[in-house]
Amino acid sequence: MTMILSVAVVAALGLGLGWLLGLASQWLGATTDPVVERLTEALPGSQCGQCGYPGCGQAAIALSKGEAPVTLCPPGGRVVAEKLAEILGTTFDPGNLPDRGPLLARVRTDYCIGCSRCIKSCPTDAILGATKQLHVVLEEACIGCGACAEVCPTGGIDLEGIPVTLRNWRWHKPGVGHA
Amino acid sequence: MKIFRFRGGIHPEGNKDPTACHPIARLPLPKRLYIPLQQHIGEPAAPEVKVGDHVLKGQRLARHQGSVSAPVHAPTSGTVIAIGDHMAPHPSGLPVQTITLEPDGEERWVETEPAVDPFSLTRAEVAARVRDAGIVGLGGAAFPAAVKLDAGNRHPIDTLIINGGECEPYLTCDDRLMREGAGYVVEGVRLIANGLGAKRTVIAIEDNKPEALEAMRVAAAAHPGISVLRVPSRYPMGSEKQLVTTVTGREIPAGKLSAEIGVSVHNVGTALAVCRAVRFGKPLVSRVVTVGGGAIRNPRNVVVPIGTPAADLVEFCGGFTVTPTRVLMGGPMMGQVLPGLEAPVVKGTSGIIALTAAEAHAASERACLHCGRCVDVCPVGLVPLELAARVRAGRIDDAAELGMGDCLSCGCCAYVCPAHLPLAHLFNYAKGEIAARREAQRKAEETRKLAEARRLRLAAEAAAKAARRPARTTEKAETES
Amino acid sequence: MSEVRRVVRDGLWDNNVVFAQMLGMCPTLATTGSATNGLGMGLATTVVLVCSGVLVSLFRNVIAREVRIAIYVLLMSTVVTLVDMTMNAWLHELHKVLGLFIPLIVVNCAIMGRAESFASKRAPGMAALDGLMMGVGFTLALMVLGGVREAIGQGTLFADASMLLGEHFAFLELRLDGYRGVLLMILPPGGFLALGFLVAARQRMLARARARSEGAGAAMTAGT
Amino acid sequence: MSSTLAAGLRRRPGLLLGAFALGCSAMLGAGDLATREEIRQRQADDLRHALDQTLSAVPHDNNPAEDTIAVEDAGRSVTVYRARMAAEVNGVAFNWVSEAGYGGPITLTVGIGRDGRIASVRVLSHSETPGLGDKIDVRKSDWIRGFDGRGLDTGTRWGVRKDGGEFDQFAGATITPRAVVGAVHASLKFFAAHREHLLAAPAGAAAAAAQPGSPT
Amino acid sequence: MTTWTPNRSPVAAPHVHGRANVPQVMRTVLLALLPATATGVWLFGWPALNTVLLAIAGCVAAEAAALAIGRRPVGHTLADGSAVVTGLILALCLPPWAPWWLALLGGVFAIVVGKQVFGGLGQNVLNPAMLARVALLVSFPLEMTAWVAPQPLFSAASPGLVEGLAITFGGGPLPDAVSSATALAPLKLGGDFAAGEALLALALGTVPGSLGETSALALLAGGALLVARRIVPWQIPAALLGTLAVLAALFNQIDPAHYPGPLLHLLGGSAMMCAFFIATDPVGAPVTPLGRAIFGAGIGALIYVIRTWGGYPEGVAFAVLLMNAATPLIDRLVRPRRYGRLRTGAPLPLAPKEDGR
Amino acid sequence: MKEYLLLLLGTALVNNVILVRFLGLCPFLGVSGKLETALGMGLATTFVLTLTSGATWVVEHALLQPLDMMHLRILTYILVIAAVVQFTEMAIQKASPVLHHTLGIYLPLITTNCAVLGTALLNLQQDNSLIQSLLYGAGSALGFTLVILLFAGLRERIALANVPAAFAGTPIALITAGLLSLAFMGFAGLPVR
Repeated sequence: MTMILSVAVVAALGLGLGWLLGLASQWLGATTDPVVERLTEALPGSQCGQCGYPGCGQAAIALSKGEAPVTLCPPGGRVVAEKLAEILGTTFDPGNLPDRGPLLARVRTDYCIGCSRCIKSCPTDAILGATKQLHVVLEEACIGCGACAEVCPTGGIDLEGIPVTLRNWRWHKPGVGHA
Repeated sequence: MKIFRFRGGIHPEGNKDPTACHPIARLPLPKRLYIPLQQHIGEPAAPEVKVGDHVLKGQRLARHQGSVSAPVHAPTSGTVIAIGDHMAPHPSGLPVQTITLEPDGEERWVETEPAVDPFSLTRAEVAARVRDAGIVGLGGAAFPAAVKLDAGNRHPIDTLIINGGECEPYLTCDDRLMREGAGYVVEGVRLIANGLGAKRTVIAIEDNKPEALEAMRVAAAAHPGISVLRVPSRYPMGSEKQLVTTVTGREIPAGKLSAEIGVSVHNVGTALAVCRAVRFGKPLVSRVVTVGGGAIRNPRNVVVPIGTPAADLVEFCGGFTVTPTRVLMGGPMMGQVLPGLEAPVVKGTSGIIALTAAEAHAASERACLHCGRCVDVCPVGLVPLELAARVRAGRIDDAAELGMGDCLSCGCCAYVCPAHLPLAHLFNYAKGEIAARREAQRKAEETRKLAEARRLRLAAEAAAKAARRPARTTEKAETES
Repeated sequence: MSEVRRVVRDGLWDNNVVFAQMLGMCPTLATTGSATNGLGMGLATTVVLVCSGVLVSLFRNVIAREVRIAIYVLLMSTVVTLVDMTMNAWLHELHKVLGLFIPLIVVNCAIMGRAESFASKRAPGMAALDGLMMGVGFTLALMVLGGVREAIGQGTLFADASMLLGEHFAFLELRLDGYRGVLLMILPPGGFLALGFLVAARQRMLARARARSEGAGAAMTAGT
Repeated sequence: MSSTLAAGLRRRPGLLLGAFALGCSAMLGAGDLATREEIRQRQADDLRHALDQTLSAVPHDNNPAEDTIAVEDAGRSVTVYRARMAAEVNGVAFNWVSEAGYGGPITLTVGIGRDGRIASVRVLSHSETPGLGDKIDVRKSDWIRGFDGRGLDTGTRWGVRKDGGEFDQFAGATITPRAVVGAVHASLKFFAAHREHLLAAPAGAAAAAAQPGSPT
Repeated sequence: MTTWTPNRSPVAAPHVHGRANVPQVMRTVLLALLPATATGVWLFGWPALNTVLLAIAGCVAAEAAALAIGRRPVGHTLADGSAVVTGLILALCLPPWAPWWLALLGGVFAIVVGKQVFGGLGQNVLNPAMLARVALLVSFPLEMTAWVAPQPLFSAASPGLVEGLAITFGGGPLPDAVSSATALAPLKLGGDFAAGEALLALALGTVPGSLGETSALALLAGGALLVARRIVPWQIPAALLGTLAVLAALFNQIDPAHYPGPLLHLLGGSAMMCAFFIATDPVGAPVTPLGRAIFGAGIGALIYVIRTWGGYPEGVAFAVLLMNAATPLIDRLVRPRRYGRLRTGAPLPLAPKEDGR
Repeated sequence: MKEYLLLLLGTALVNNVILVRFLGLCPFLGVSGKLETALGMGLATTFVLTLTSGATWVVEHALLQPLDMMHLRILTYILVIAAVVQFTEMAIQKASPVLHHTLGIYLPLITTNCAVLGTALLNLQQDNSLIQSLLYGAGSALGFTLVILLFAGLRERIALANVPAAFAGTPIALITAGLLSLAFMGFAGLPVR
């Protein structure tokens, strides 16, 4: 008798709770994830594709699912990685992320054949020039993503650090050598 | 008059006596002058002379460009022998665009336009004269003075405060200036007050300068609108925010200008320069510099043409008695190390201080004890030890959240730290990093816009192509039929 | 490395429940006042790990995603209750000592973790092996921790083995005469401290091993 | 389980859960059936063992585990086991829960003779610190035997030394012995309050109406 | 002319520094502890000196060993003197005739578990000396509560140098004759609280108790030095002693038979030592004046609770550790208002009222 | 009234779930890296723990004991706890998605937080009444929240410390917890029951 009773009780409990949970999952529905929004916000938004995802939005989704490391964005560097880690509530290991600082693309005039491939590849339209003519990089718009350097058939685009002047000189971190 | 107390602050050893007791000396004309085109906050000046040009004393060498900028004038008559890079008086030792002048020794002035009655000038005229004279804040910040006068037109100013605090140890240039040129200073103060339309003027002088106080009281006695206020000597009394609070009891809200609460602050040296500029039409081509510190043989105050290399000053004062550990431009609390003695004196140089090791009380760094002395002395109300720990750990954003941006870089925390942590240095680094991040953020937003524009453009092109294609096929079909 | 070897290595060292995953901390600390208690708890947990792993694995194709956690919990609480009853019946003294912590095996995160990440994807045999290895790793960890605490704390090892596990286990008992013992180690703080130092020792070993292999790697690249 | 049934269950999580609940409860029921008797036996052993220890000094010819009465005291029911020689009750034993010791309440089995003196006390369950508080356990120390023969009328100062009593606290632990001494003292008072009722000769088998309760 | 070669690595201001430095702070603390140490050694004889030396030796040796293992600069770090301070404070909290291993073990525990695993000076949060004290109390309750009655040095009953060594290194329990209850014992037993004469003994320290904690006056003298030199902030001792006194007075008013008055609480046990030397260890204390006051008051209240109702005879060590643990929270909740901002961190409104904020 | 207050204090401080009873260590070690998260976890646990203490009491006394089905105890307790947690989770997700994301995998883990089941079983062991059970649950949860907050504060500070490599991460967290537990021993022996 107790046997039957106990089976009945547990079955009833299981049924009832299962039904409630099913109901709850419907009631919850799929809402847009605010975390993805914040992640997208934190990413550079240049859609340069260096992370291996088609764009920053996809990268944000992958990040929120934990499929991508917070260090996925090379142009964003350490700062973006830190921000992503903060949004996701994780820590990140800066070990494999050398912070190279912002870079600028520079066209080597003697190599440029005016093919204009770099112009098409640039995610921010930072390269000016017309076919068969020398191209120049707009420093203000260049994000240093290196997309142009990859497509340049003559290897005529270099990525260079921004030169230090009085106006952008910064104090080095004490005890870490000086810049 | 009531004096209000500001939070924190320290009482560093003054070390002012060795220089305060000598009258201001005049430096003989150096062999070469190096006049940087950027001696102020804002855009650099644009050169107006060529190599080989002969210029007169007071002649404009470079004009200001942009709204926040100041022109540069020839400190003496002579020949421009170079326009190019020269070591900047800046800790980085980086070069800056500099005009090199070889004096002809004649000191021939360019023609000046003295004002007949300077007090009849309009506010705009006063501001224009100040701007044309290339006057910047001589307390050390080197903010173009005309811009501050202009701010008076946008915000009603009720109180003008003249900063005679000179709270930095060693520095006595303002002290000597007030003692020896009180009349001119007071006239400059009146001109500034006039230019701002200020209702009342307070000249605040720390109580460790009784002679200067007395001299200024005598000079200002005839002018009822001006009061000379004795304020306690406590560093950083000379900081604008702290001085405003001490005098008015009000705080400048974060991110606002003092003008927005009706207060304007100018240095006594600036007042003197304004007097010379407005009354005599003479631009700012020289200043008083304190040459001091334990390593200087004959410390004293010297009137120096702008552009004089520090080496000339040191030599004039008898050279070093011992090898200094650091040679500074400005006071020991907020001044900068000189990268070399070839760096020139600029408008904002209040002193050349050569410190010996013994004076600095340098000791090796130890672990933070969490003693909280830095919290007690911080005039801003920050918690420096927490900031430092975060900056050390590379958590710049956390530091920013804790108020890193409010830091004055006054150095009180580092001064009292028993562990000798390089707190101020850490904060300089953090502020640079925050600025860099802000810059990166700005750029990222820019990038986003550009990328979006490009996407729209590509979409439009694709749409246009798509629109053209069916048209072409129908055309083709028609011709075929 | 074959999968079997990896599972064994994972359970015992690389991915040890206590030292690497830091799961099941509650019984780990609460029942390691002595090595015997640790051993008993570890064995009980091992049984649960194996059984629940097999069960989850058996039903892995039936269990729907939405209710999988609920079902795992059902299965585990069944297994745990059975273990509880069995111990109460036949290992009565040990059951009295471990008391509350037998039912609490059901909320040992390690078991849920293995069910979710391993058993639900593998065949029953593999799940059983994984459960066994995780369990043995857990047991060893508990024994080491219990042993350290007991030895420092009261100068004995497996002191009550014969009483709790049965007379044949009397051979385990060790006693250090004349040693007063540092009581702290048996008390709650001692559990945290001992585990902290053990994990630190493991981290140091791993770092050394890594440094060695890196050194070897560097030497190799330098050689070529 | 056929695949169609499985697929059907997958689509209805509620049913699936119900099915599992069914299976699990069946297993548990089976397990319960298999172990229930054994566990009861163990608990009876525990009880007998405890009573043997606490009433060994009391001459009796009955089985105290089966001769129980329930006594109401301060709102709770205490099951009292009685040791009888013929019709006369020579002593009683009952479980008594102490105030909090170091690690929670301590359950004692207290045996009291007809004369109102402690026959013997044993600790039934405790969670005191091993090596420190667990010296109340007779297997670790003889301390607990110190109560034997004491009663409310023996001039005993009930309390640990530190509190001015005459019972040793063991090295460093005061709380545990204090709790035990307090509990023994309280149990004696309980005995004194219900003395008549407890020692009354049972009218035949009527007194054994209460089930042999499970010790808690 | 003497020449100068500029340092190419830019150094930030300030370029001068106050005279304070860590070794000097530690030296001052040691100086301030001197009266209490001397009184303790005087009252309890040579074994007390042994205890002091052993605890310090344990701390210094452990510090040196830990630094060496961690490949950190040994000499430079030892020179900060913090290990000596920890050792001395620990020693002053121990029973004066403690066996050698107790003091040594305590010193090692304090430095290794309490300090070095966190990274050394300033990195830990919980007071190392108090951790060791509690660990010893919990582990060796017998030895840690073996008090002796004071027998001033060179008096008849005081053990000689050799005898003292035997007491410290000999092992074995103390003879019953010398063991005694501490001044705080009445707290647990109730009744018979110290009267005027006994209070004087508490102030002078001529009562059984921890090595350096018996003489309230000696501690007060050292504490006054630290407060005057601003080595310790006055808020902590003031709040601590104040809270303790207020609570004691309150309960004493309610039931004088059960609860002794404030003087016994202030003068007896470790309260005075704690107020000036333990709670004020900056490493585990909050950094703002208000935070320090909260911290001190919390310790005072906890001392009272644990002393009056708890299982341990003295609550000071636990109280300090518990409030140490709360320090990060206090520091987080109590921050100074920043210049030009409201407490919330938002900028002040532009037209502030003259009457203040 | 005084009795209830002492019960609350006793469970929160003297017999603290984490430091003395060793229950709920997974979230204690897992979610104590940041103060904000620890607070969230503490509040969620408080809510769940109080509710489940009541719910399991009802199940025990209304269902299991009358029907003599003690062998179903663990199972039914776990089911009840799981249901309460599920609803708490949904409530938090609706109320504060960001909190939900930061608490991440730990919210479902409240189900397997041994503090919850442990408290329910302790209630049973101590034969508590319904009100006592609720107070016991609330007290345990308060103790849990207090300790996890203190611990999070300590860990935030230790995160900035120069901890030796071997001790970095879990070991120092465990050691800190041990020292905190040592400090909490000061409450031992307070007469709270």
